[in-house]
Order: sequence, then C-alpha cells, then structure tokens
Amino acid sequence: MDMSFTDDELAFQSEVREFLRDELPSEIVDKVAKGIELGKDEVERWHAILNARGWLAPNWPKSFGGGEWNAVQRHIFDTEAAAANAPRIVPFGLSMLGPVLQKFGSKEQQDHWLPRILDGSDWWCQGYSEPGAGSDLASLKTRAVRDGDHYVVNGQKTWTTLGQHANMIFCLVRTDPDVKQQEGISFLLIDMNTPGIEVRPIILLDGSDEVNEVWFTDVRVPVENLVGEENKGWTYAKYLLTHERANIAGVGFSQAGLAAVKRMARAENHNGKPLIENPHFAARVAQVDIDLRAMATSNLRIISKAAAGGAPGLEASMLKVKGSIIRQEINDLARRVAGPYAMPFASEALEGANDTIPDPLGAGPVAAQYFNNRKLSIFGGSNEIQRGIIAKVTMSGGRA
Amino acid sequence: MDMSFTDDELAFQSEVREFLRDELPSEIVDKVAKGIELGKDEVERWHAILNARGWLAPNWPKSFGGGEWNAVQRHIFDTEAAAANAPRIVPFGLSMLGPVLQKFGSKEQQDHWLPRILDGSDWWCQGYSEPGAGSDLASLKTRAVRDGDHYVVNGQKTWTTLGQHANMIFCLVRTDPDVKQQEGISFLLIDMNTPGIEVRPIILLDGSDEVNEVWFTDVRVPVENLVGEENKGWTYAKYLLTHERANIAGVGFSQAGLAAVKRMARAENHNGKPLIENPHFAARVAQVDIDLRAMATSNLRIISKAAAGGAPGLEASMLKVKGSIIRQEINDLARRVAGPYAMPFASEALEGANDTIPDPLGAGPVAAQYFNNRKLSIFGGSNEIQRGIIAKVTMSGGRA
Amino acid sequence: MNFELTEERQMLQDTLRRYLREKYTTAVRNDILTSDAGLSADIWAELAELGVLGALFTEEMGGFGGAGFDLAVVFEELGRAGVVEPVLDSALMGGRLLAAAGKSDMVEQVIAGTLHLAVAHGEPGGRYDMDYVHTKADGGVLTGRKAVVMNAEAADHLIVSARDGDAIALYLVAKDAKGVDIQGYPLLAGGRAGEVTFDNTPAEPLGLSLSDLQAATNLALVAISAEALGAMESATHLTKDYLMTRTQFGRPIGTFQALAHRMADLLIELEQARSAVINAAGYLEAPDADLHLSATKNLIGRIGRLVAEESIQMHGGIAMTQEYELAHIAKRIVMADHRFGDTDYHLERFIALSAA
Amino acid sequence: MNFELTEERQMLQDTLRRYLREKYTTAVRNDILTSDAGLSADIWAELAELGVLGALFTEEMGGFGGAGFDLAVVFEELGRAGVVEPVLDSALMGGRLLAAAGKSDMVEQVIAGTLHLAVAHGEPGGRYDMDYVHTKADGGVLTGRKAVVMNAEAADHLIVSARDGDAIALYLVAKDAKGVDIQGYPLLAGGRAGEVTFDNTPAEPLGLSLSDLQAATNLALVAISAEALGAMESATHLTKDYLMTRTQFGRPIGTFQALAHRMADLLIELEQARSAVINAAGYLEAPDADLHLSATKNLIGRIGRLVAEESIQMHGGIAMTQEYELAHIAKRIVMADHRFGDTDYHLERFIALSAA
Repeated sequence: MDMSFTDDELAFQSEVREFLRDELPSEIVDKVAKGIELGKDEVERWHAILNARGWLAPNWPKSFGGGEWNAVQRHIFDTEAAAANAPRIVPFGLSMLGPVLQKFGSKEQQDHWLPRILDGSDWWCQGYSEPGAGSDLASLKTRAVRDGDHYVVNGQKTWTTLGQHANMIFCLVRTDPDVKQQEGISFLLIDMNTPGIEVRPIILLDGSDEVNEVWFTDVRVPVENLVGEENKGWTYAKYLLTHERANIAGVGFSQAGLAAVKRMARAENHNGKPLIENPHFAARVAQVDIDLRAMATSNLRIISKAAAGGAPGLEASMLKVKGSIIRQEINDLARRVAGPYAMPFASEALEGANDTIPDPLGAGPVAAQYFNNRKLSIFGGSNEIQRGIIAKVTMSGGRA
Repeated sequence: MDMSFTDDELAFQSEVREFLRDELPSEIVDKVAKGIELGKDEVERWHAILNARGWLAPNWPKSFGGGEWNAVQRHIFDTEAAAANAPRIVPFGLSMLGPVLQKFGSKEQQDHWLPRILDGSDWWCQGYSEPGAGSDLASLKTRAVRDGDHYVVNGQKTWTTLGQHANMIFCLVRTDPDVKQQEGISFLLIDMNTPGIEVRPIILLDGSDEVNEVWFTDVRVPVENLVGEENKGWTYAKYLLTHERANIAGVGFSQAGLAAVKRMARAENHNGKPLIENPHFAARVAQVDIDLRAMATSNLRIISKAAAGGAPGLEASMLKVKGSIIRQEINDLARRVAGPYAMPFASEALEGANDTIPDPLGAGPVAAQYFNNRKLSIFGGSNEIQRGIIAKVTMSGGRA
Repeated sequence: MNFELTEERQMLQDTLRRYLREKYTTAVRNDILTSDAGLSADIWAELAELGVLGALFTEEMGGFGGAGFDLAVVFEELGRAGVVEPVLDSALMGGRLLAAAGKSDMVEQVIAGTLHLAVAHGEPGGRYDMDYVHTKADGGVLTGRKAVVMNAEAADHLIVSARDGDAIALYLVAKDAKGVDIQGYPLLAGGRAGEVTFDNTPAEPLGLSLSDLQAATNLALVAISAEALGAMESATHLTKDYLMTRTQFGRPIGTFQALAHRMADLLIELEQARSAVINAAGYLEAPDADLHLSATKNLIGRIGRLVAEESIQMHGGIAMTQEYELAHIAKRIVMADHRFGDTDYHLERFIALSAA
Repeated sequence: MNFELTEERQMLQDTLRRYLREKYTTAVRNDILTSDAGLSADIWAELAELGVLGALFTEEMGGFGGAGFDLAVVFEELGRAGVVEPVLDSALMGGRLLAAAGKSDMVEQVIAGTLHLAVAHGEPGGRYDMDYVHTKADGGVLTGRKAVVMNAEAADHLIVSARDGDAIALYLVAKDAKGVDIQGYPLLAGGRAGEVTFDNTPAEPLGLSLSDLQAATNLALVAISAEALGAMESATHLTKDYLMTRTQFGRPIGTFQALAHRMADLLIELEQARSAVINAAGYLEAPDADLHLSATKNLIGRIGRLVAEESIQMHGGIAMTQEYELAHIAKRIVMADHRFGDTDYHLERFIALSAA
C-alpha cells in the first residue's frame, strides 16, 4: 500500500500544472468557474491548445496521434484541469467515436476521420437515445434501409448534447426489424448537412439549450459510412458505453465545487458571522467533504487497478452513483449558501450575457446549476440502471 | 378546521390523567420508563386495575363489557398512558381475538371466552407466523386434520410474543391443502396445556426472551374450538389484522421517548456543556421533534376521520412506516446520549435484576432497546410490505 | 377536533382549483414566464374578482377570511397550479401591513386588485436575518439598498424597513418618488424582483415596527408552506401518473418495485407535509406560533427537496425539459426554501425556541 | 500509487482469516460471550502464536509491523469474525503505550500473549472528552474513578490517566495494588469492562502525557474503524447470501427490485467505508492525521449504522434472533460508534480541524 504518487507521477503533475497556468485562457476560466456555458469558438480554442501540446486525445494510442496515458496520468490531468477550472473536453469524437473507429473502423475510416477529430475539422455528436426509449436503449426505432450505395434513414434521436454545434453524428439505427432487438442494429456515421436532417433544441429546466432533438427524413447516407458490419452495431455501442469510464466519478469537479462552496460560505454573513462558522451549515459541508475524501480514494484504487491492467466494471457503476450524489449535494450546498440571491436568474446568464442579475458571491447561477445537474443521475445510464447492474453482478456471484 | 379538543374530550382527558395519577403503580412506572420487561404478575395487576375501572377493553361494544370509546377517546387514553409510562396493554386477547369472536364467534364461544379475557382467566397468544413464511403469511403449513370430534394439529408457529405466559393460543391452520393457499385455512382456539404442545423461547439479539416458537405434535383440539366456518379462516385473519389499527403510529410512545432523550441530554455533559446545547445533537433532536409533531397531526386527522365513520386503510400503512421510523430514530438518539455508558449490558438487566450495570442517566438499557425496536419495522407487516400496499392502492387509482 | 374545511373554504378551494385548472395552463404560464412583466394583469384581476385576494383579509379589514386556514387553502391551490403572480408579496404581506397601519382605503384597492405593493426589507449581505437593516431613515427620507425585492417593478408603493436611530420602523414609499432606483430581473422560478436603492427618498412612516413585520412574515410562512405543499401535490401526482402510464422493458415503470417503494415514501412524506401545513395554519394565532411555523418551514424545506428531486429522478429525462409541467413545479418547490428563512434557518430557530 | 497489500500483510490476512473462519465459529463465540471471563484464553494464546499481536508493534518495539496498514489488516479480520477478545485495548493501546514508555520487557510479554492490560482513561460524566480527568495523582498515589474500562478484570496492569496539578500524565498500576476496586460487567456487543476506583493507590509514573495517549488513541481509531469495516463486510455478505437463497412468493427475495437496489446502495457505501479505512491507515503518520482519522470515524459511524440497520431489515425476523450470526455482527458495528468518540464527536472535530 502506498497512497502517494511516484516521482514520475509527481513530475507529470508539475508539468500539467505549469501547462494549465501558462496556456489556459483566463476568460475561459472565469466562465467555467461560474458554470456559464462556453461558446463553440471557446471550446474549439481550448481543444486546439490541447492538440498543439499533444494532450487532446490522451486515451488514444500513439499510432493514432494520442497520448497513450495510463489511468494515473489521466486522473492527474483530470483532477488538475478541474481544479484550474479548465473546460471539460467535449467527449463525442475524442472519447466515444475515436475508440470505436480504432477498434472496429476500416483503415479508410480511421485515416479519414481520426485526424479530423484532432484538428477540429469535425464536431461530432451522439445519436443513441430515442424518445420513449429511456434506459431501454436497444428498443430504438430509427430505421435505415439499404438503397443501392446508400442507407435511407428515417426516425428521431433525442438528448443529443451540443448537436447544434455538430457537423457529424454517429447513430445507432435499425437495419433489421425482424430479429431480436439487439441483433438488428447498425452503427452509422452521418453528415449533419445531408438533406432531411433537422435539429431542434430542447430547452432544459434551467433554460439551457445544450441538448437537441435530431429528426431524420429520408436521409441518404453512403454505405461506406457504416462502421464494422451491418447488424453488429450493438456490439460497438456497448464498447463505446463501457470504454470511456475514466473520470466517471467526477472527483475533480466535486473538489472544485466544494472549494467554491467553502469560499462563498466564508464570504456570506449569517447572523453576524461567516456562514461557514454556522454549525449546521458546517456539518453539511463536512459530511460531503468526508464522503468526497473517501470517494477520491475509491477512485484512485480503481485507477490504480486499471493502470495495472484490471478491468473495472462493477466499480465504475458504484462510482457513477456515488459521484453523482456527491456532485448534486455540492450543487445543493451552493444554492443554500447563496440565500435569497439564489433566486434571481435569466437564462441568458448561462451565456454570461446578463449583467443585471446580482451575484454578490460571484457564484454564478447556482440554483440553475443545481437543477441542471439533476441530469447527472439520469443521463448516461441512470442511477437506477447502475444499481440494477450492481445488484445483478453481485448477486450472480460477484464479490460483496 | 378545529385542532383543539372539545369540552367533552378535555373532560375525558382530565379523567384519564387523574386515573393514571391515582391508580398506576409507581413500581411499574419505573420499569416501563427504563424499558425493563414486566413480569406476568405486573401485567396482570395493571389489567385488573383497568378492568375494575371498565377501561380494559375500550374498543369492545358495551354489550360485551367494553368501553365503546370512539377513536378520539382511545387516542387520548393512549397518549396519556404513554406519557405516564403505563404499560402497554397486552393485545392478543383484547384487541385481536376479542373483535374476531365478537364478529365471527358463536354465541357459546362469546359467552365463554370474552369474560375470561376481561377477568384475566386466560392469557392469549397468537399463532400466525411460521418459520420460512415471513411476510407471506398465507403460505402457512401447520396442518389440522379432522378426526371425529377433534382436529389433530401438527406443525410449528413462530414469533409468538409472550407465549411463555399464555394458556391459550389462537392459530391459523391449514385444513384443506388442495385448494388455493388462502382458501384452505381455518381459525382454531387451542389450549396450551394440551399434550403435544411445546413452547421454546427465541432469544432476541438484545437477550430478551419475549418471543417463542410453538411446536404442535398430534395436538387434539375439540371441534367446538373452530371459529366460524372451516376453511374460512383467512377472512377472519385479515379482519383481525386490519381491525386493530388504533395507535399504530405509536405517537404516545414516541413523545414519551423523546421527552426522555431530552431529559437525559440535559443531564449529560459534552465538553463542559449539557449535550442538549450541542448544535449537532440539538439538530438531530429537533428534526425528530418536528417530524413527530407532523405525524401527531396526521394521526389526529385519521382518528378524526375514523371517529366520523371513515375507514382508514392506506393511511394506517403510512402511519405504520413513519411511526416505526420515528420511534427507531428516537431509540438511536437515546443510545447516542448515553455515550460510552451505552455499552454495558446484561440481559438480566431487562428484568431489572442486575444492579452492577452502571446507568448514570437512569436511562435503562438504551442500546438493547435500540436493537430490540428494529422489530417495529419488521413485525406486523414489514415496512416493505406496507410500502407495497401504499404503492399498489395509490397506483390503482387511490388518491395521491 | 375537526379536520374538515368549513363550507366557505371548501367552496373557495373548489372555485380556485377549477379556475386555475382551466385558465392557468402550462402554455398560459409559459407565456407569462417569458413576458417582460413576469405576471398577467388579467389573471390578477380575475383572482381579485374570484375573491381570492379578499380571502386573505378579515372582515374587519374589508375581506372575508384572513385566518390561517384561509391562507392555507388559497396558497395550496396557487402552489398546485404553479402560479407566479405575486399574491404572497403584493396582496398578503403588503396588504396586511397596510391593514395593520390602518390604511383601509389602500387595503380596499388591494382586495379589488387595483393596487400593487412590494415589501422591501432584506438587504445585501443580510441573508434571512430579520434585523439586518442598514437603510437609514432620517427626517422623513430614506437612504439605503434593499435586496431581491419581489414585485418591485410592478408595485405602486413599496413598504420599506429602515432604521431610525436604534429602532427599525416601516415606511411607505411611492414607486415614482424621488431617489428610487430599481434594477429589475427575472427569477428562476418565475416572477420578477429587483435591487432597490433609495437616495434621500421621501417616505411616510406607517407607525409599524419590526414586530409588525414579523407578524406579516408569519402569515407569509403559512402561505409559502402551503404553496410548496400544493406544488408537492402536483409533483407527486404527475409522478404517479407517469409511473402508471410510461412503459419500459414492456411494462409500466410503476410496477418496478424500487420505484413503487420510492413512490410510497413520497406519499408518506407528502402526508407529513400536509400535516405540517395544518399545524402552521392552526397555530398561527397561538402563543407558540413561532415554534410551530419554524417546525413547518423546516419540514417543508426537507420534504420539498426530496419530492422535487425524487419526482425528477423517477421521471427521468422528460422532467429535465422546460416544457414539461414538472420542471416549473420543481423549481417552485425548491425556491420556496429561499424565502423567509431556509431549512437550516428554521431548524436553528426551532431549537432556540424549544430551549426557551 | 499502489493499493495492493505487501506480501507479508497479505499472508497475515490470509492466515488470520483462515484461522478465525475455522476456529472462531458462531458457536464458539457464543460460549465465550456467555462465559464469566468474557474472553477465551486459548484464542488469545493462539492469536499471539499466529503473530497477530506482534503485527501491532514495529520491529524496534520487538514486533514485525506496527504501521497503519498492519493494524487495518488485523482488525478488519477480527471485525469480520466478530472477535470479542480485547486485542484493541489490551494489546494495541496498552502495549503501544508501554512501548512508548520504554517498557520493552512488558511489551515482549504482551506480544507473547502473557500480559493483559487495560487503559483506564474515561471518567463518569466525561463522555468522549480526552481531557476530562479528575483522578488525582499526588505523591505517587492515585485517587479517583474511571468509567467503562475495557478488560479491567482480566488485566494484570492498568494504565491510568491522572492529573498532577494541571498536567495529565499516565501511570502504571498493578491490578492487585492497594485501593483498586473493580466493578465488572458484560458489554452488549461482547467482552467485559468495569468501573474502576482508586483510593490512594500506589502508581508508577510512565513518563507519558496526554499527547502520548492521543497518539495511542489514533492507533485505536484506525483499529476500531477497520474492525467495524470487517464487521460491515460480514453483514453485507450475510445479507447478500440471504437475499439469494431466501425465497418468498416463489422467488429469491434478492430478485425483488426494491431490495436489490438497497443492496446495491449498501455495496456502494461499503466501498466508501473501505476507502475511509485506507485513508485512516495511510495517513496515520501524516501531519494532518487527526483530520483524516476524524473523517474516517465519522464516515464509519454513519455507514455502520446504515449497514447494520439495512442488513437487519432486509433479513427480517431471523436477524432479530441472537443465534443468527448477524445479530452479533450488527451489535459490534453499532457499538463501535461508542468508542473513542462517536459520529457527531468526530464530525465536530473534523470541522474544527478543517477550519484550523
């Protein structure tokens, strides 16, 4: 047992810190710290900075232009980046499609699409979920029918995050309706500029418009955009879903969030004293802090196991549940700190455009974030789905 | 809306208080206050005092020697009795069998058994649960086979509370094994002194021996001890289970328990101040207090509805769940207050026999009670069963 | 003991519920939410006409209600429908303060729906503290700043707390008086508020002190608790319906036991919330009213959070979308915790009052 | 970063786990629980022989372990098996205090299992306060009373805290010394303790102060947390097995979704507890050890209660019976909260240390 980083790991940590200090634009930091949405250009700027350093695709093999970091290195980067209020890397091309193409794509597909992900030529989005399917992903109804050298796609996808920025979408489509649900699904790459595609924003309860519905009406997709084999898409989809589980606990985000709560609570007055000194509020903060410390160690244990070649499955589900609960609890604390000033809100404030909303603690729209982050326990496999997996795996003979 | 008692109800409350002050023996109060088990003689003494006043069977019709109180009167009595640390009335004859005989028993059975319940000639216990059945009561296996003027009973009952004191047991037995579970059950009254009956105590996790297993080997029961019709026992069993739901929330017990916690926490030192002044402990107490105040009003609402002729069903399940949670929370607070002195314990202390166990707060065996009262959410229809009922009734069209 | 509504209150409840169900649809409300005014003058006039505003005042004041249970009935229905119009701040708090000051002509206009008010009490940095008042009154003029003043822009008059020497007193200020500046903004859960500054603004002393404001705040605590209760009832109802109709893996999701049991827990807690509001309304005039009100507000805060979060979670994605009714309802529930003292504030107050 | 046990610790864990599984059965333990001594001399001798006691001491002290992770490994296994022998009080705390005092001959006997100790520190009315000491030391004799002294009756010597003027120091007292009186009693979760009074009892100053006792208490915090973790693992394991084998309404109750999800939550929290114990062991020698230890003890207290209560609830009636393994395990878990400061005590300490 050794809980400290090796010298190599410490050196890498210093390198990351230095990079973030020198290269991360302060305008971006300000927005991230307040939970304000970044514009497309800002995200692309940060991606370009990372790409210039060779750090945009840390999980990719070097042969594809990636960093080939181990789990500990990725953890160090993620933690430092969150603490520095760096933006989250948009994962659709880099963490989702990339690995799928690397494993299942043709040489032509790899040569064409992978460099375009790195240099920002393409912004990918994800066409998995459909209305009415919820957690039952395999019940998808979007049809793709072969017509000569094309598939003709009809249907609807939903919860397409940042689809408004994307020029490409990877989709699960049904190519054989007559077999068992999972067996008739294919994985298609679709140009968003093809005629027949319509993107409509879904306004979320905090007024944000980051997710979309995507409608397909007789959309013609060249057959060379099929990944792998027809009707084998479910295999690739599962690979995608289980592959990228690094940072699933969001430890760095929680640490940054908790630090912000403490900072605000030191500044906020409660009956003539800083709120942080109020025993009831302090107890709330302390309990999350304690839970987070334990989870950070759980995270390190799993990372250490992954770095040693282990395959965390059950643990990832556990971390996702606990991680979402802790982050949501921190969001709840943030809204409490703000007191009456948690109430004012205009959805434009999400884009930093509204200066009339008072924000005495410099906290940004904390109540809106509290609501927005309810998604953490719903999207990407709800906590109920995760609990079901944990129970099933454990009670069918996994370890307790 | 009027939340105060009427003049009549207030007068009744005074009458009850006076009675408890004058008639409730102080030796019994001391034991109840500390959660020490009462002996059979002490219970019988209290029953006799109540019977002399005509208050032993408040829920029985006057024609059977009862008090015919309405729900509000019963509530007043229960609350005052709990606050005065009166013992709980042993319910098996009075609240369970009595109403069943009154509704389904023959004239002969009523004439014979009901007076004996009131005057203490019989101590009844309950033969419902069986090993391995848990909440699935209707899966019972104890067999009764007709043989001339007798049934011959073989099988085993469990969780028979205070069976060691009882001379009579009412049992659910299977008289027809070839029909649907619920349809082959009969309701028998059995003399515990019949050859072939063996009572073995089950020692609970706190060392108490109040529950028992009862074994039946070729036990011959006269056919006149069948209640109602053969194979209709499930109807009577359900009537028994749903009939006596007064005081299901245990509001009075919780109020008395919380008062004791506050008293102890005023006496206990924590870093040079009374523990009750510690903000973290005070917050725990306050939250239970607040929950209990709301539940007390829920209880009154339901009682008021029952007094007006309504039939609370769903509400009783809700009160049972919330009531058990609150009482268990109070037990948890009591063990916390005791600090290191929560640890010493000898099971003899449950009977008040052990003076070597230190008890500086006069709290009695609080940790043992904490464990013992885990039963509140398990026995009598577990909280899981209650939640199932609530969900089922509500989602099949009940009100939300 | 009797927990039935009187015939009059039952009628008020039925009328208001029916009116809001028919008129105050999600679509209508969404238009109001995104409007510049943040409220509907038509709805306001109709609420007055239905007698909803009059129900907040005693007969002596010119109304026909005014007791705790009258407030509970009105605000439970407003909460159920997610009404954003400032009945609480403008009519109830503002109106009852004017009634306490003997301004019966103005109260009449409030009941008629023709006069809008705002109560400007909280100040930046003051959080929920009642006696955190730095606005100064000196020789008939006020100078200072008030924070998150509900309905400030729509109000014709503001009732302002200010410190004259050591004492805190209440003053009446016309919105268009000299030196009044309002920076208005929308609120997350609907409606509008503003930061209000006074610079040597002429003001009329109302003859009311902090204790009068506390009495009005007690009314507001009943109202906001009942409103949150009504919203929780809506949330629970929507969730129940969703669980019964939404199918996944081939059956209604409400038949999945984990969700069924969590639904049962919500229903149990909803009963607790209902009883807590009854306590608040019933003990509003009792000597230990403050204790009961803090108990209620604490419980409503805790259960409100549970109901909002569990309702969203059990719905899944759809509850995250603004166009779905629950989104607004959940915001009303959670944001109620930020008014007149939050869960922790009232826990502390309950502890202090219990020890007293 | 490396979270694998060293080979030595892995061997210690395997050996101890196998030994306890074979020897320390429920039946054996129940005999010990109801015995007059409250512990088994045979088991004690075998623990010494297996090197379990030696693992609690550094090589310098004559052992072959003594680090945080050594304690964690040993006490996790003791907790898993519900061992009631006073390894924590007699060998770990007592022995390490004697080691700190340079009593190497006595430490040797502790490691050999031939010397029993008790630490007499807490006093009636002192709750968990470390500096609540009214026992007086004056001219080489002690007078005062100590509360709930673990293993007092079996101990050959007691290590006693007493106040000499303003300073608190530790003294060694032979159990049969003049003026020592012990009122012994059993404990709910097994083992025995006693109220110990000293009346002008001759005592040997150990040259140790309160800070040495605090250091020993830090060791005890790692140990009790690891012990509770081991017991939680047992409780969770028993519950999992029960859910898989017990059928109701025709199928294993673990297939009922409500129970399955609650089981999942227990497993999630168990991982948290495991990480918390790793933190306690890993940071035992760090400058901010106190902060980490309080964090761990608070978390263990919270999760311990959840695991004990949920395990009992999901079992149902059988868990209420003394003869079922879980009954004892649940008591060990919950009663661990009453040692060296409970959940709230360590929450406060964590808050104070965080602010520092």
